[in-house]
Amino acid sequence: MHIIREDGSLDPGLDPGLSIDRVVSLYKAMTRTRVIDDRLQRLQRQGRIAFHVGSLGEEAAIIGSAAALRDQDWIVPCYREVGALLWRGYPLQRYVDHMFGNADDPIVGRQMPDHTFSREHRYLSVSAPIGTQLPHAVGLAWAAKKRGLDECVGVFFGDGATSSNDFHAAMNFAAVYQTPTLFLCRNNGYAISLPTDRQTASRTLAEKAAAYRMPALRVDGNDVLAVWRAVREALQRACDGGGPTFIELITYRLGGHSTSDDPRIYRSKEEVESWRRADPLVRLRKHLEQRDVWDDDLDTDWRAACKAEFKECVRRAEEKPAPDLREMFTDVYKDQPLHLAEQESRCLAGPRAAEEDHD
Amino acid sequence: MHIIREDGSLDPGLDPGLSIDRVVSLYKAMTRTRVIDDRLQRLQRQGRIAFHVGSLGEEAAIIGSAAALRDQDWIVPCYREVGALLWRGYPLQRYVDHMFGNADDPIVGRQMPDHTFSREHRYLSVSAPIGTQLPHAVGLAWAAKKRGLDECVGVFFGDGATSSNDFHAAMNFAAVYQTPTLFLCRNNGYAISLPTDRQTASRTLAEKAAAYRMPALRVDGNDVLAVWRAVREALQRACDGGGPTFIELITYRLGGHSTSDDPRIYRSKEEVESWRRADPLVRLRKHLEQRDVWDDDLDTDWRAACKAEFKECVRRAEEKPAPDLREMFTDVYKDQPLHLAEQESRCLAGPRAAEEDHD
Amino acid sequence: MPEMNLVQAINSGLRGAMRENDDVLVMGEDVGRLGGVFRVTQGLQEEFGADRVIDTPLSESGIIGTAIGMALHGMRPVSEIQFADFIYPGFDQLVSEAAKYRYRTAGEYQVPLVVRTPYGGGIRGGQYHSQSPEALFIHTAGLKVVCPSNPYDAKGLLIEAIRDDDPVIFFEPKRVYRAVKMEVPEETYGVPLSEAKIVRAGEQVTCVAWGAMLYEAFSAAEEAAKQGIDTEVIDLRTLWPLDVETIVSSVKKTGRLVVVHEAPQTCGFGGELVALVTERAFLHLEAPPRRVTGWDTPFPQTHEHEYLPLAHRIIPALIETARY
Amino acid sequence: MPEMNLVQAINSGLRGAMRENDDVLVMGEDVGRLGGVFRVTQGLQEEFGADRVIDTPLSESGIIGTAIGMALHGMRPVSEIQFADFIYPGFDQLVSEAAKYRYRTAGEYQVPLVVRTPYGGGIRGGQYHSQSPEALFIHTAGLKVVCPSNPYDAKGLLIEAIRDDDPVIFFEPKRVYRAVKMEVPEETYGVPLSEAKIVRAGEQVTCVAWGAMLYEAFSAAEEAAKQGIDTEVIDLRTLWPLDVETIVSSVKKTGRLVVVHEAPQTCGFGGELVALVTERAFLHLEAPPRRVTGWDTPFPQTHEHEYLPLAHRIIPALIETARY
Ligand SMILES: Cc1ncc(C[n+]2csc(CCOP(=O)(O)OP(=O)(O)O)c2C)c(N)n1
Ligand SMILES: Cc1ncc(C[n+]2csc(CCOP(=O)(O)OP(=O)(O)O)c2C)c(N)n1
Ligand SMILES: [Mg+2]
Ligand SMILES: [Mg+2]
Repeated sequence: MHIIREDGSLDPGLDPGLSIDRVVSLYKAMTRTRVIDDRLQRLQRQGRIAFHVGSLGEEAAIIGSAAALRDQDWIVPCYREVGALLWRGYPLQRYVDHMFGNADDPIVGRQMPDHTFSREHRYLSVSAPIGTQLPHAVGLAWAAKKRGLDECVGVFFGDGATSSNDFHAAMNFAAVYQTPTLFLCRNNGYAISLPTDRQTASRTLAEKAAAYRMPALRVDGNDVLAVWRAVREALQRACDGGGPTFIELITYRLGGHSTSDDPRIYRSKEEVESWRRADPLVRLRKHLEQRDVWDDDLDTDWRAACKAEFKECVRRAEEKPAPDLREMFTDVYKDQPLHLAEQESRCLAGPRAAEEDHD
Repeated sequence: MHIIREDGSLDPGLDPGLSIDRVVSLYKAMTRTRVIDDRLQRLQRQGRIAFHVGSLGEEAAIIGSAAALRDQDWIVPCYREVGALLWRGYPLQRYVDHMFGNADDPIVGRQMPDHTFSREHRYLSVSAPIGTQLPHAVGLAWAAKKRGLDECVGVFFGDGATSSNDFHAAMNFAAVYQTPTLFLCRNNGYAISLPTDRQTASRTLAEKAAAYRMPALRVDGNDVLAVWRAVREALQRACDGGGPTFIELITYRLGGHSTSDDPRIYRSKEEVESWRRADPLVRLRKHLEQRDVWDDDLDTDWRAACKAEFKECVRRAEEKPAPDLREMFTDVYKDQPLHLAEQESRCLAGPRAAEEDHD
Repeated sequence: MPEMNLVQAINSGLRGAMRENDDVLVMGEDVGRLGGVFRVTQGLQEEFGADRVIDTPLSESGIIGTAIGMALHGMRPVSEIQFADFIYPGFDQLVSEAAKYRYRTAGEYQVPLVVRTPYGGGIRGGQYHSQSPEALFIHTAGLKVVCPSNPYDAKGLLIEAIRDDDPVIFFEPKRVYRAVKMEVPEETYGVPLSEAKIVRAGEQVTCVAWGAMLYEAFSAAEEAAKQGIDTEVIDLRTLWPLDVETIVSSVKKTGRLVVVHEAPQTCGFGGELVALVTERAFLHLEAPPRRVTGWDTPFPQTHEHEYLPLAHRIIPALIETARY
Repeated sequence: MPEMNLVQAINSGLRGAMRENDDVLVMGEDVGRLGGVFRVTQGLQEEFGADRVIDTPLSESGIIGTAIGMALHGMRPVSEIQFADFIYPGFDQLVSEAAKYRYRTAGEYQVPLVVRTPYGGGIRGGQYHSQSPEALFIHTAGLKVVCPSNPYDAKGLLIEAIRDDDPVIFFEPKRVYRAVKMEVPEETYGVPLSEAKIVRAGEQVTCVAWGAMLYEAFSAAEEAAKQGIDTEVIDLRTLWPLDVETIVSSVKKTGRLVVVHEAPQTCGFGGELVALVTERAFLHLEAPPRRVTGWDTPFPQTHEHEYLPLAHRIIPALIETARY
């Protein structure tokens, strides 16, 4: 499904009819995510943060999905979806503090960068093992259904995750119990170095839903309106008791897998170039320009504002101290048991490591 | 797919044209399996063996599949397929010794009854965890392919196993690497107490193959010729480099899940009765009688012979001693490491348990 | 007060917890219609309906993984794994997710999940129906591990585990299921986690056990008493977080320790207990701590009574340790 | 002889084993085209083709489970798990199948499988890129567990593991991957499994370590020497089956033991080592054995250098133990 055509005009038969303000806000959020991505990549190269996993090229799939969900719906992230969290109003400063693992990092330095969460924003927690979040999304939706609440759950994952154990379990349980879960599969072409067509023999990922008798949609994941429409349609069905939907968002990871990756080893410049031409930001901007609500000046100003905001956050983040060492010993259990209290005092009383910095 | 009609005649368009001797031998193997099953059930009730998991009603699915495979092909069992092993000529005495866990038990009392294996018969090993054998079947076939050998692999599993992690992994790998693996899914209606239609939302199990772009067949698993034909067709494709096939064998578990189960709690008499009328033995016998190669006398004699053979095996098995205690400490590794040698001597030197019998 | 065996007491505990709190539900393979392969959940589906006593597909990662999702929403699922031997397909969810969720969200989210599972030997179950994998979970920071030995404790500990805000693995000694009966209150009550119980006071040697082996430890102690050895027997009840104080004070008194468990010896919980006691009561130790455990092999079938650390193997350990 | 770091030495070991035996193959996520996320398998696909250096789908149960099938056929697969933290989806295959196949077929079938996986902290990987789960596999009868500390041993042990007819879990200290260089022969050679190595002779205290922590133990020993404490440092190399003799004789000499590991303390391999030594050398012990380990929390990120049992924590343990 495409809605925004090559030339920036909309397919009138499919246009979901979002207000122009809303469409502009989508563009702004996508651009902001991209600016932040770019800045974080630089910070990592400069050795100021340890790691970053970005969403370059996948902004429409992520922000479009988030925008189609309602406030009461839950987002269960994979690890590239901080854009969705920011869309929900998560403070940028908090995110940047997290990226630096400082004392104001909500996770107090316990995780790698880009492992966000926020109960306030109904956003579960990023973890690294692939696929494990999928059954959680089913359980969350199942709980909402059992409790009679009007809440649905959108869960993000990649093409690679479709091979995981937990994908199979989650799809099966969601279909058997008809939970209001939207399976938002970012098919970005690769699982690190493995192209999707070697991840599975199936021609599309959407085909996989048939095994569970779950409805599936395939949409151009670089077309934010198509994404919005597909997710909204699935959401409507889920709210109406129609159960889960699998949505394949066809997109492309324009950058490396993460700052640790060098994608030149496993894919060609030409391939990347051809996808660069399908950049979701360029596409949407063309549309906005056609509708005369956006232009170069606005764009330059907006990007500059995003950069300035980000820079200020970084400045503050870098001034903050590291998390208290004590934080290493809390939250293992709700109440700290004796053995951890003992270990905490032993650690605090003992000698300190020579260096806290790494190479 | 059905081949043997209600009245015992064959659908001429589908008849695989097996020689009548071959068809009689199928019937005899199926009947023998059933007699053994029945006897083992009694022995368990009498407390003479600890446990039995039978194949009542599933004999056509099991023997038909085994018969369609060639000698060089591997069988990877679930746990109800001892009929397939016996079909390959596994000595009955050895099986009965195993059921008694005596000194001649090939597994020397290390496993529950019905956990058979035989390298000589290219039959892997039964283990209890559901689904774990499926990736083995893929790896085995993959190895044969890599080594340029003309060997295929048939792997048995139940409807319940389609929900397991390893099913997903095995189907995916088999399809991606086009291994010569036949997925022989005995859909016997239940996973212990859970009916197949609550195991998954999909209408058929064969549908699941589409997720992996694997060809699938659905066949009447109580029609031994239909089973034979489907498996042979898939085998042919696998040998020709056409990769794996999923075969749903639609059958019914006429007995309990195992001797530990009471199926009356979760299913109706009527349901069982209706399936009893589709008994694969009755169906095949009708056909044989129609072709004038079988009659009541032959049947009585054959069953009596099977019983007598079995009884004699039991007599011998019960005379044999328990396995040597030393066997508990070997085969953990190829060579016994120091710690196990020490534990063995400690065990042998120490006091004996008061009772070896259980209640 | 009614008499109950372990199965009935756990059933009563589940029933009570479900009556008390609508957020409690039970899920697993065959737990509903059939009432569980050991009949522990018998009658629950009749009382609470198929929505709260849920027959699931055959997928331990689904049973545990979706239960984690429900727990994140605030419900209190009790997942049953049919045999502890079959917990491994759900292991990733327990170790990577349930155990770490609170830590990795600095307490914003929690996983009040209970995973009940029958463990251990004694029913001639061979390799795959006899295992005691408690050490794997004790090694995993963030999980609590409980293992009752008797009906009263089982009910109270289960209720407490369900009320607890952390994930708890609840091991049920299947060998004891129908073997022991005692008075158990009809109403709900808690037995606090992390409190061991001295079930036999003694002066000369401390014997630590749990679950099914508690009975073997106890009868070995009685037997040793006939030979003049006075054993203190401790039922751990909760394996982790541990009531280390009760054990250490006992060993400070007796100077001697014997630990009993069914799991293979190597890297089992016995090694940890020996290490803890040696670290904390070194100068009190008058004999080397001893472990009487399953051998370092897969669990066998025919000879399971020679595999299990039954009284016949505990008695000499107690005597030798006491006379060291 | 060329100088190699750990990555190069393992690469050279794989290359040699593959040249020697057509049945050896390598499989895992990103091992082929990319040459592995740590580049350990770099260049192998070029030399041996995509059929022997196999990029797999994202499924650890598939990577391990299908490799078991190949091994049952007689091949010698080397499966890579990208990080030890991600081995859990394949845990069931290792524990229920690879470990038990020989036992449950009385030796008719065997599983000559090697599972290589980078483990441990030191790269700021936080909870999911830093774990050291060796204890889980040591507890599982039927598995061998190897953990080299240096390039020479790594190559020789890997070749030996591939030649071995039992399943071996091969833990690679990722913190050491590029940190240490030494002379390593080009040709293939074996370093026997289950032989520990005394890397520093000493008289007053025995310090046992492996993998990345060996260096910390060693530098702590050097530091302690400046304060007059003479430490014997043992590199286990193979964790299980254990060379218990080397450890016990050392402790019989020194009377003192300090064990170092990255994994959380509770039910870690350290507890087992303390228990073994206490059981076997009780009367020689002049101080309580000590464990210097990761804390009983998930692995943190910012403070990983306070989590790891680095030299600064080992030194006082050596000194206090020696002076006890
Ligand atoms: C269970 C597990 N195995 C391996 C990894 C290492 N790993 C991290 S990301 C990744 C690829 C994921 O690909 P995909 O699901 O397509 O998501 P994408 O990164 O493309 O968004 C792999 C193999 C992991 N995190 N978890
Ligand atoms: C991983 C795992 N979970 C649970 C069990 C307990 N169990 C044994 S058989 C069985 C049902 C299997 O059903 P199916 O696959 O349909 O095979 P069938 O018995 O019907 O032939 C269950 C749940 C098990 N053996 N392994
Ligand atoms: Mg991807
Ligand atoms: Mg079935």
